[in-house]
Amino acid sequence: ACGNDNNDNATPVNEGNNNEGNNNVENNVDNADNNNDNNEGNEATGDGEGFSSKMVTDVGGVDDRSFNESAWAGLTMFGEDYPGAEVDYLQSSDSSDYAPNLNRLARDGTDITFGIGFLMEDEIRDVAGQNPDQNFAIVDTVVTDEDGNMIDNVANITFAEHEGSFLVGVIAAMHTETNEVGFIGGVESELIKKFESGFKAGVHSVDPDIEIATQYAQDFNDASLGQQIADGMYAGGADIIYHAAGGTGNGLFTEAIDRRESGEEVWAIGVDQDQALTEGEWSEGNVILTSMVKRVDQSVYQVSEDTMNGNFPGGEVLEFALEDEGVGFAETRDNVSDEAIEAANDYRDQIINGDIEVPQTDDEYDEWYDSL
Amino acid sequence: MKRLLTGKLFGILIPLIAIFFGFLAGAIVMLFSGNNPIDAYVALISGIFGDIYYFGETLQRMTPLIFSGLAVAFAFRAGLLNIGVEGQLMVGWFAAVVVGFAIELPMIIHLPLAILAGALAGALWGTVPGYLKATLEVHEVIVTIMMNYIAMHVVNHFIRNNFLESGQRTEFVSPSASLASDFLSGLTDFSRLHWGFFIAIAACFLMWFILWKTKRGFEYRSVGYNKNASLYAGMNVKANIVSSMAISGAFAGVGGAMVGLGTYRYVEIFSSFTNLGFDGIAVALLGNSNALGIFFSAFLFGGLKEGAGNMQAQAGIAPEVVEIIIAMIIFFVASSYLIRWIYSKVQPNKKEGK
Amino acid sequence: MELFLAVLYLIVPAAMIAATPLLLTAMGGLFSERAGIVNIGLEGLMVMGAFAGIVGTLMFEGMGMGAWSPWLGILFAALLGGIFSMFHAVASISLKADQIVSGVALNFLATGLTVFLVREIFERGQTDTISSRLFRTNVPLLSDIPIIGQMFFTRVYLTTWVAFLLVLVVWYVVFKTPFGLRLRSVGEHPMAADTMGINVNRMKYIGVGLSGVFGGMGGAVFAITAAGNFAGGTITGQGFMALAVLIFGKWHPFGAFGAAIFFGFAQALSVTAQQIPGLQDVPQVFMLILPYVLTILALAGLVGKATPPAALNTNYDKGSR
Amino acid sequence: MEYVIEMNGIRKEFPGIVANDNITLQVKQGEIHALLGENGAGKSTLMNVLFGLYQPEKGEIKVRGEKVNVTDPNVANRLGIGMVHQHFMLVQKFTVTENIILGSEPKKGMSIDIRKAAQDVAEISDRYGLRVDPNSKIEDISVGMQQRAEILKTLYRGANILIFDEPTAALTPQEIKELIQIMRNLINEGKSIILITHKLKEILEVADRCTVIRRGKGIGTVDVSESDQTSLAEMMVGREISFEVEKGPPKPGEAILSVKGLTVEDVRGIDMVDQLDLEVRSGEILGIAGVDGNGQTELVEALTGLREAKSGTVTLSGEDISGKKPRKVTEAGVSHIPSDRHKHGLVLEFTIGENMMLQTYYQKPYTRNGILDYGKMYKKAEELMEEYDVRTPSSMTLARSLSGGNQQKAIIAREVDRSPKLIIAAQPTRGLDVGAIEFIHKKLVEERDKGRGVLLVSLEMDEVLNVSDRIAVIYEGKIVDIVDAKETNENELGLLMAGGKREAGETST
Ligand SMILES: Nc1ncnc2c1ncn2[C@@H]1O[C@H](COP(=O)(O)OP(=O)(O)OP(=O)(O)O)[C@@H](O)[C@H]1O
Ligand SMILES: Nc1ncnc2c1ncn2[C@@H]1O[C@H](COP(=O)(O)OP(=O)(O)OP(=O)(O)O)[C@@H](O)[C@H]1O
Ligand SMILES: [Mg+2]
Ligand SMILES: [Mg+2]
Repeated sequence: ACGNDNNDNATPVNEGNNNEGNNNVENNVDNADNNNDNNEGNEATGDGEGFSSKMVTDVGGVDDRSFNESAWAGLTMFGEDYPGAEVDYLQSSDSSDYAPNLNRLARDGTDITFGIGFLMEDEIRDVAGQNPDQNFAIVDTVVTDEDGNMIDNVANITFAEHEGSFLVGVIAAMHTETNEVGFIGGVESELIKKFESGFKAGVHSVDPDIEIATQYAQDFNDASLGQQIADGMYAGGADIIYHAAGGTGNGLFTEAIDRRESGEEVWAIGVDQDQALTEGEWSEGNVILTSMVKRVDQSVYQVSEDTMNGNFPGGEVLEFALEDEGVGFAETRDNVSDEAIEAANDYRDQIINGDIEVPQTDDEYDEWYDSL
Repeated sequence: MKRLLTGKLFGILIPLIAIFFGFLAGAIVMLFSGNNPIDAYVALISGIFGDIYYFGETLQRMTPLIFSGLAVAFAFRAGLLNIGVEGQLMVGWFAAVVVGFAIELPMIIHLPLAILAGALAGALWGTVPGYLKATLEVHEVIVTIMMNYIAMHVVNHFIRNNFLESGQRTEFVSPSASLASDFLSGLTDFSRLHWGFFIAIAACFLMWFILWKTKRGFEYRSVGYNKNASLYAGMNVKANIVSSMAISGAFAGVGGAMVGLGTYRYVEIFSSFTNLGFDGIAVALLGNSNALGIFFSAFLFGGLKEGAGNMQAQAGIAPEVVEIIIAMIIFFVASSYLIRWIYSKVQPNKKEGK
Repeated sequence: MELFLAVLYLIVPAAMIAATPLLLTAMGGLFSERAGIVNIGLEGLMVMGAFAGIVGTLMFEGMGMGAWSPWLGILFAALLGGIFSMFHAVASISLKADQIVSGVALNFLATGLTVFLVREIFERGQTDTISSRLFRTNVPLLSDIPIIGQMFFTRVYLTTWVAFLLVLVVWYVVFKTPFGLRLRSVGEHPMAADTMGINVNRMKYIGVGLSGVFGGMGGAVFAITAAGNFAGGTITGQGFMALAVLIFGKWHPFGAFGAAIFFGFAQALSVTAQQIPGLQDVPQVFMLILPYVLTILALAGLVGKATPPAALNTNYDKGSR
Repeated sequence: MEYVIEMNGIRKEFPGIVANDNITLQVKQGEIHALLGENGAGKSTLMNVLFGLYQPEKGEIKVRGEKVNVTDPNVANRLGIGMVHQHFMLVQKFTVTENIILGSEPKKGMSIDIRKAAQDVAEISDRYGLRVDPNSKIEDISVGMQQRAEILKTLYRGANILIFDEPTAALTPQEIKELIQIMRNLINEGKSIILITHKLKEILEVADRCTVIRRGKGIGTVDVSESDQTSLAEMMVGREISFEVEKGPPKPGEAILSVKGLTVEDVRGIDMVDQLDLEVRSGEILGIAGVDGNGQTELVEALTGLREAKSGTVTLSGEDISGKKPRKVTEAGVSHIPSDRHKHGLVLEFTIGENMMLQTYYQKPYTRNGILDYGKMYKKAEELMEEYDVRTPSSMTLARSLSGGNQQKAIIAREVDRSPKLIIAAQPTRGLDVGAIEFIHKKLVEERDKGRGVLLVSLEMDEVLNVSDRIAVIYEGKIVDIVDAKETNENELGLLMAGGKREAGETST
């Protein structure tokens, strides 16, 4: 699923030191020096011989049907393309495993170690500090040192989830019959707020009058809770619900399937991966309208490759956005109308050329909505 | 049969045999799944002792387990089953960290104050079920289970709305409230071993001292065994129930403070239970609810969990196998009757000689 | 009024659905604890049941059982739960282990073993998603009754009503049959039962075995109706809640029924309230802790002291007194 | 020979002890055969072997001349052997009927035919004169009725050889009389009975023959008609025993305990003690006689601070102690020997040493600044054990493994040693053998002679008559009369206890 023709897709932006991301010349200069230091002595050959790229998973494990799995897919692909390179992962049973796992890889002399998930932020900071000669990368957040400066041996991989969510919001708005849609969040946090804000903005871009029900389950793992929330939202009139709630989201699919079977025309929107491939089946089709996909695989592949080639993006923030195809809506489009696809693509272009700046927080969203 | 083989030696032998059987069971599981148990166990052992870093991490891991084990055991000795250690630990963690970053004080006051805050929060969380048990005879098991959920949601609420710093967590505690130690960390090659480990050892001593050397401890144990006789002997049974739950909660709370001030130095939104408290039930019971036993069983737990990482990295064994091993060890310790029975069959002349 | 009814139409079925797995599992706990064996391992039994329920459903789907698969899956879970509970039985009955310790071990074993098996079978950390599911249905005839029908018999899972019927069956078995009398006597006074020629250990084995059967069903119903697949985190704490339900219900099937419904109701209220105008502004934390606080209040206020079976958590040893 | 039961050369070992060593017991058809021995002599063990609860290491059992192998109680039941255990084998929460039918329930379809069961029970209880209410729960009925339920259990199963293990230990005199009548009825119906009791008078009254065992060994079997109390006791203990409590005349001083207008409710809110007045003077033993359930328990609990009184005052040497907590009452100078030693008197999982310090552990020198001094505690405990002849391997032995007599001695030591002003002794000799009883009675009299007040609450008529100086009769929560122990007798007391009045003019306070 991951092509290697997009090496330079990611846009390095600098979010350190509070200057809202754009110009990063100075930092890049610094980093360039560092990268050379870091990569001395382990220059890889063409097939990756002698290079190693490994990751530490979140508690979900490499087969969580979500970003851990996606990241591992990227590494596997990298390993296939460069058979000489060594790829591997360590699974964390709970958050207390992060630090030892990261350390274990660093100690083994891994050339680049990925921490998958923003929960590993502090562990990455510490371990990177303790192993200044090793390269690290973290997915989904930006790690800075105690003074808020970027860390030279850490690359930061983030995604414009709000932009992707915006597009599925557009699709939802185009499809709703009841003029009401819903959003279910897992545990409320800055990251999940990006999904929510982007989605709401997308919906309201199409029609500011559409009602949006939102609720946080405050749990990523309680399917029955997810089902109850979805039940309430559907009963309350929403006919399309988007989730960013991990295992809790399974309850949404359950409820949607159930209502489908009893003849109601409801939809669900998946997250992170093209969820229609694995979930949402009912007797006459699939309840998943579309999914907001996040190409963690691609980002991991690319950072590995760059690092192997001596271009480790240390101290940088790589934001994989719409324009890099780092986020977007899923390939499975059987249920999406052509108009919706067209509209979504249209908005996509507007976002890419900067005509629309998608809100990421509640405040930004409120501001954005008022400006409509 | 009961008091047949209760020598000191046997008290030590049983856990060792149980551990052996536990590993044997784990080996069978590994064989079944096509792995080489010997490689796995070599990896496991070297994942604990093979590198000073891992050893440091093991000690770091066992620190909160000691506390949660002590908390469970303390209540157990007083006749109460405290399933709420999980929640008490969370509120203790939270309170300690908040005190740790919200105020400025010299270390000599600040650090103890932050730990005390953890103890008090845990104690408060323990007092509720204790009080309901003492006054209304509400079963402590239910209340403590409920209090776990309440703890998680309340703590998350405050973090989210009052103390959110970056992503999911609060800011770091100030150095004057930190248990982290460059010295210990340096000694163990950057592990997160912190001073809390020594506080945990002190806590083991404290629990032993309270229970076995103080007047109050005498009363706790007496109430734990026989409430009626304790009442007849003039003890204030209700006060003892409440205060033993408070102390149990305080142990848990300090355990949380150790993680908060030592290992992480912040508290983050709990997206699920930490399991440190639930593991405490097993640690306590494996350690036969006594301080020294808890120390060793916490070491076993911490070691197995730490070594599991290496087993995975070196031998490709799924970390769940360690959980199976732990379960089997607990089974065999609990079923020490079996071991005694086998022993008595193997050495029949010993029995006759008695 | 209309709004109120609308809310009830939403909450009541939700409460019933939420109560179902707890209720089934609590019935399991009832059998074991009535026979004198503490069962803190209900959590583990539910884990095993959830695992077996999903794996069983997938298996029967593969065998072409179609819509019957989830039902067969639940039966499979009951069977596996029963077998799995024998760990607890052997340890705490034959080997005279401390029952709480053994139950804790059961919980550890269940999580470790199921995830391990999932990895062996599916080569990943979670199972596939089942495709033949149970659906909410309207109970024929009954759902046509005004108000009541819509509240209790509309859009509910059949499993819920089966569970309710099972509560009746459990009550009958435990309180009306010779088997039940013997089971209870073993939990109250095993030596008395022994002198009456009752095989104490056999009764205890049956009690624990039934706890596995019902706990397995509880876990399976949860996994099949709500989650659709199984992973390490599918069951987190529901078993402990079921234990609470059992104690709250004073070890009586109807009491447990009331407690489970009460809890389900509180939970449904807490979820639904956030979508009800007026309650939306209440900080979410209050809604989140509502079910737990209500349970504590109910216990403190109404229910008070619950007396467990007299010989609960003691090992019966013929030679001792 | 027409023996229904023959146990020959029975040997039963427990770890570290031979409970039955080559014991022979032969029971004739239609007789009441007494089994006598000290506490721990091995009587219950022997009967448990017969009933199939224990398997003997050696020896054979014949029932009606046929050699049998009693592997479990089911076999015993089939052989027509029924046992009424020393500690009742009744499920407290079940009804009488449920307890009786347990294990062989009449069925109707799949359910228990509870109607038929109740009928059957009523029928048998009529036939043998065993009054019970088939539908009450065991926990709600008197000990006597519980015992009748126990007997019914055996009869329901068609037993014709009945074993009674200390059936009278917990009964009131009235109930004992009824039981003796019941046993006679049973014999008339052609049953045979093995009776274990420590009360020689009962043996003399109902038994035909008596087998004595001592420390696990059979001493011999005698015809009761050719024996008397002294000879039986000597056979059992191996030394002479005095049955009279030796005591000089009392030298009563001023009032130590005075109770005025005391009213105490039980859990159900019924006034179990009702406007009660009472006075115990120094240097006297005041016995409280009464049928069980007339407020004795509540009275004692109120006096010791365990239960709050509804109204009234309790003063101890002029100090008002009403409403005080148990510890304060104790400190004011009240000692309490509770009637249920396992439930209230001891922490069975504690060592015997710890148990002996259960009232004083918190005082100097055992506790200083909240810290216990175990050395001092055990030293004290060992002194006490020496002084009160508490026999155990060591002060570190768990209380659970002591015999009842030794447990009771430990409690007495603990309570008496504190030099209290008042000793409240509730059923201090329940279930003990004559040797132990002798010891305890002697202690109580000694304390009296030291000028203490003793309040003796007992259901045992003999005990009250022998030990007390004055006897207060309690009936329905009131003291109906106070008599001089020397000037009254069993009949008079029995009458008073049943609520009757004494003839005027006999008063002697
Ligand atoms: N379950 C047991 N385990 C170990 N030893 C036992 C057990 N039961 C009885 N014994 C031993 O057997 C001896 C006889 O006990 P038993 O109960 O038969 O005495 P007993 O004559 O009935 O006494 P009592 O008059 O007090 O009822 C005791 O001294 C005790 O040492
Ligand atoms: N489970 C046991 N294990 C070992 N020894 C025991 C056990 N139970 C009783 N004993 C021993 O039995 C002896 C007498 O016990 P037993 O219970 O028969 O006394 P008892 O006077 O009948 O007590 P009670 O009045 O409570 O019936 C004691 O010496 C005690 O050490
Ligand atoms: Mg006895
Ligand atoms: Mg006896």
